[in-house]
Amino acid sequence: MEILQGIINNYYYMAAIILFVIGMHTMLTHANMIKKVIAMNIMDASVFLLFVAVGYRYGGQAPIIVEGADGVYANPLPGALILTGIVVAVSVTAYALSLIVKIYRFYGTCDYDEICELRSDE
Amino acid sequence: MDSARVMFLLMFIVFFPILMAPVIFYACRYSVRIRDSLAVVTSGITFLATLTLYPAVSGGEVYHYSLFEVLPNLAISMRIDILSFCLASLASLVWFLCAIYSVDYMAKEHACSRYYTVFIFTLGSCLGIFFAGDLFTLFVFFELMSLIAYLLVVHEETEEAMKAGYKYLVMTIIGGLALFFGIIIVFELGGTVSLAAGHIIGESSVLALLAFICFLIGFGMKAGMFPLHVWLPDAHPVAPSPASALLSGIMLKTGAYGLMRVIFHVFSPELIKGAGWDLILGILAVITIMLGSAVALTQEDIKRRLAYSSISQLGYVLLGLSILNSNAITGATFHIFSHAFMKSVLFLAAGSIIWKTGRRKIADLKGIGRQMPVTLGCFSLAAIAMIGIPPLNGFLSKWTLALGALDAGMPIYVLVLLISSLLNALYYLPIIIPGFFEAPPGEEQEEDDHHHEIKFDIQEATPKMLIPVIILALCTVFFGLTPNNIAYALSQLTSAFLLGGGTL
Amino acid sequence: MEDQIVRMTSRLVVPFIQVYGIYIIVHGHLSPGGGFSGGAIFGASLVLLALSFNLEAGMKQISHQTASVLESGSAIAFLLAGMAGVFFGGNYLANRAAGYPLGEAGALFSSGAVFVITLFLGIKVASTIATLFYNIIEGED
Amino acid sequence: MIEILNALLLLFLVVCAIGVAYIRDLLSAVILFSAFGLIMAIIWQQLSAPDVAMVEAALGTGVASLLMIAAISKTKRAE
Amino acid sequence: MALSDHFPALIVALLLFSAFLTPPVYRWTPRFSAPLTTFCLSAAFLMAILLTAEVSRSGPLLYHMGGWPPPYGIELKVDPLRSYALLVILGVSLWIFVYALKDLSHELRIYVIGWYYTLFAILVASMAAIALTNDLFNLFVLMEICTIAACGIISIKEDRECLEASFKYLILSAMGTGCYLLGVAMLYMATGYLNFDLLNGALTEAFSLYPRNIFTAAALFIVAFGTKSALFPLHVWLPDAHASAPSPSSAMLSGLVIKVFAIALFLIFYQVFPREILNAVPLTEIVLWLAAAGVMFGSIYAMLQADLKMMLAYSSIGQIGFIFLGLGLDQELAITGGLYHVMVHAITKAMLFMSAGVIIYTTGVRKIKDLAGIGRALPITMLAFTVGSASMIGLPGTGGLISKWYLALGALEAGRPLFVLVILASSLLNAVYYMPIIISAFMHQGEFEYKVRPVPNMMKIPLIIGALAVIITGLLSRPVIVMLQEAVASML
Repeated sequence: MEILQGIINNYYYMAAIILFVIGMHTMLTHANMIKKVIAMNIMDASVFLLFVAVGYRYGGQAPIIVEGADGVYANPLPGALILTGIVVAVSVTAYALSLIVKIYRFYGTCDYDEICELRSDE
Repeated sequence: MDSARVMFLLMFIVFFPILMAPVIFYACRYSVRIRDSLAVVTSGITFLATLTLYPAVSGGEVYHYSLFEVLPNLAISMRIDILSFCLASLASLVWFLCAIYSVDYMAKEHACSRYYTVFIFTLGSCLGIFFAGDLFTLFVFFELMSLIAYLLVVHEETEEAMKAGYKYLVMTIIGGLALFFGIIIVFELGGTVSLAAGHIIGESSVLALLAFICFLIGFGMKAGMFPLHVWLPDAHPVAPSPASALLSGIMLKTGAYGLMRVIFHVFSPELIKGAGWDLILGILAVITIMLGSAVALTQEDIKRRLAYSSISQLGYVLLGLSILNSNAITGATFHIFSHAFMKSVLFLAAGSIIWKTGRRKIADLKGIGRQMPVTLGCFSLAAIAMIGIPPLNGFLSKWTLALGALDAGMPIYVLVLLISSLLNALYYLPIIIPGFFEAPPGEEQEEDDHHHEIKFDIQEATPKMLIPVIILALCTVFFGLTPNNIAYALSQLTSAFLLGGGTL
Repeated sequence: MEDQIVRMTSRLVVPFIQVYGIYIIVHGHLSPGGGFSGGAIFGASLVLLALSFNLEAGMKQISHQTASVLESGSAIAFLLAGMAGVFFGGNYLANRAAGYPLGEAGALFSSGAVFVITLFLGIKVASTIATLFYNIIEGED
Repeated sequence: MIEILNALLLLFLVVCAIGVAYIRDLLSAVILFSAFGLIMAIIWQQLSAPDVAMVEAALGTGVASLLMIAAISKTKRAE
Repeated sequence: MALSDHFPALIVALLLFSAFLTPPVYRWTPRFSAPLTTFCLSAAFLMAILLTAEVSRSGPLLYHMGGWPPPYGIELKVDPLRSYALLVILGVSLWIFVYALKDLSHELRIYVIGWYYTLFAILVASMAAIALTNDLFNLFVLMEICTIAACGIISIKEDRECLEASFKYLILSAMGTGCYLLGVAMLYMATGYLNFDLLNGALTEAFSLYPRNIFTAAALFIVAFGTKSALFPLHVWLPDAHASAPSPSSAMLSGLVIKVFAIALFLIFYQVFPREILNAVPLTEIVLWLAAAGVMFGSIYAMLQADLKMMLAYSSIGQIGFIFLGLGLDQELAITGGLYHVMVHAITKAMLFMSAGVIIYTTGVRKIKDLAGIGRALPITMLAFTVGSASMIGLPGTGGLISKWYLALGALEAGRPLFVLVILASSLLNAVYYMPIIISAFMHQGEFEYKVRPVPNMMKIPLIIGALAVIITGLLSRPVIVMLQEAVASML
């Protein structure tokens, strides 16, 4: 019961960890390279979710200074960091995708296992 | 002698040959003669410079110089005492004579510039071993010499040489790693590896035993100790003969020298005896002696037979080290001298024969004494010394060793020495006797026609090859006639010096 | 994609998207947004053009070459803007210490270096997205 | 009430992620991924991080999906 | 403030500046771009030297980007260890770049060379920044930049092996990054800080509250950095990536990139985690065994390779094991040895890859068995190769011996002679696969006399410098070792 309570209280964290595991599992087990890239994004996003959830304060407002708002804000620092993190993740995605397009040009497939077979046949 | 001068001489002796090596390498572009004479002159100068150190050490003085620190508490340092002097003068003498011998011998060979460069370079690094002031420096020079000597081993570049060389290289690296391990343990236990410190490890422990075994592997490998001798009978015969003479005559001794340093400076004789480690060394030495002699009997190739003989002879030195008393150390040190002279003569003489006639098989050497009486005469002299016939130096060293064994109450070692001498006789005499008294294989038929008339058709090797052999053969006689010769006196000094804990 | 509806819609929508992108870039210090998101929106509008019409239409707005020059140019400008801090006695990327006027809190030009940097960042992101898209879509080189 | 909405959104996220793993059609996977990203943006809005939500919507979902679609158009659609 | 106070930021900014300036310059006048990058790299190196002098004179230096102090701003820190890493990174990359100038024209198509310079500068900048940064999240961003740039200098060759290898590298290191970020999130959850020093202060207290978070974070860091620096079971991406890349890239990747992540792990373990956390769980023990396994398997795999660059790449896996061995032994001398090995291996392996590059440039040969007799045609190259191999084996007079000496000493000090045997066994294995190459190169006859292109001076001189550097690291190592030992002692 205590564990259940813990899970309910921390459901953001739990969801983030579940997503992380799903993402990593998909990334490492699926042979299709585009699938790997999507999974990589899911994995990254889950960690970002964890970060933002850490910075969140219950009932806190968005950290924007507006006239007349009272003092309780969510911690803006994780937000600022995650912003950078998302950009980094997107740039990795873009780079990976351009690699995939080029690899496809050489091998005619996006399937990593098939590529390995093709290479070992040589 | 003042300290600065000794230091200069030490540096000069070690680094002059090393620096001359590249000079020789470039000299060969201009003239073969310059290259050859440079090699001879370099080794000669080194020999003379070494001799000048005699007054500095004859009274048992020790000079120690720290050059620079590679790591904290770990310096490159130089040191000279009576033992270093003995080995250094011996090494540079043999090197000098081999250099003279090489001039004509190598004229037929290829890649001579490489040969001479390496030849002189190894001289420097070998002397570096003898003058090393701490184990680390010793290790550096030891590895340097061993690795560079690879080029001497594989000089012929035949497939056989390459194989032997590879074996040599792998064993060298194993030995080097073992030494490295040993030195590290010593450093860990004692905080220093300097030979100036006296007994670095004072008490027996598992790590200390491990260190001892590592040193035994590292130096014993070089000295051809059983069971690490496997590289030796392959590597020594394939090298050109002067290089074989050096490998067997001098470079093997670096292993024995290292063991001496370890026994007397890192550990102490009392510790070794107290912990019973001398027994390990003793047993290995006995096996080495017997095995070397026995296998030598079965060899057909003359240089291989000599190489196996080297294994058994180095066993004597190790035996002396394991007995660890005054007479035994004297005998071991003196045997280093004796064996250097004897084995150099044997290899150089065998080299002359091979050079002149191209015959390597012992069966083919019948009647060679008629063609090359002086060479074979010298060979016989050295072989007889090897067997231990009295007026020669081999007898003196065996006698001293036997005295040491008796002093220590180990008559079994005397028996080992006797059996080994017998075996020596068994494998040397079949070279000498047919060499003088039988007809060459091709001439037997002819001989019947001439009614057993012994024909001398003298075709000796060139004087440059003959003179070093003669000088070395004379040394075996000279240093054996009486116990009052300089080599024996030096050995006695060394023994007293080492057992006295660094003072006379 | 020769679809009239898509073309019309995107032709209508693209200017708004671009204005919105610029708005987000310049208001980065006041409200949510900034160089990254605004640049991405602006860049996406270019990509939308290229997708709904064809590559040439997108290229007409900003060619591959211009995009890559803008890319490196804005990055250099960013670095130089940071250098101003060093020249005027503050730390690298310093704001007030570098003598940027801060203005009044809540006004558009009230953040000194942040505004400059966000602007360059927006240009950088937009042009990078354009180049990336061209790179993937253009095929052989 | 809002808690339940958040929990549902999170559940939807997980479903999307699993869907991405199982769908064989890459284009559908990308569409699911952009759904994932947009829901993520909503969650971040709920967590009072509007700027992150904005960037996620524009970059993490918009541009990334765009690039993925471009890549798929250049390669194969089926896994 | 004096200009020299800004050096930590300026080094990175200058390199990035050169990176972004190169593409337009290359398009405009290709001649200028190489001198430009060389100039920026040398200027950065010079700054690093001055910085090191400054740090050794007046102690650690903190630099706040934009004047914002932590926990809000990014903090750069220069202490002796970081300045050492900085010097190694900038010095070795400048040296490799000089070599690359000539080699690239052979391996790459002409119009991507400008991009190569850009990627190279970004890579160096990110590595320098990794060594400097004092902030976990900033480290994450820099690691990603570093990875992309590293993949970039592999895939820029655009042949099928390179593309495939860099994709594999990218995906696996994305996994590593994910793990790292999760670990950072765990620490942030427990303490609310990301700055190294603040974390260090706060972790002791947090440890009693959230021990699991912190252990998980540490374990995730090991996985993350283990992947990025090819610690044994996570090394699968390395051989392909390092072997297929253009030779300067291989030198860069094997020489520096994997080391940088190892250094980052060192920094995190000893500057972020307080001692009692490290003592409470056998984390270093895990690293120790993995490193030992890596040392052995790397050498064994290397023996089985037929391709020269593949062999060198596998050898890197073994050598990175030495660096992690220092961390795993968790003992002052061993860490010193491991850190010293960073420099030694950076120089040595870079030089070996360079000589492999020269061999490929002049003869086009890649297979080990085709190298017979090449020593007669390329004496200087093969002599450099010999010196490098000697250092790999750990022969006296080379840097390899020094680092092995310290590692072995540390193992003995920690009471674990077994790992000394691992070191020795690996040296022997190294000998067994390096020696035959050298022997056959110098001793056997080959048919190279006719088809060898002359070696350009621009390739020869870096090789000679490298060989000298290997010997210098072996003989004049004392100041560096003393400096490292002090730095390590102050960290422990």
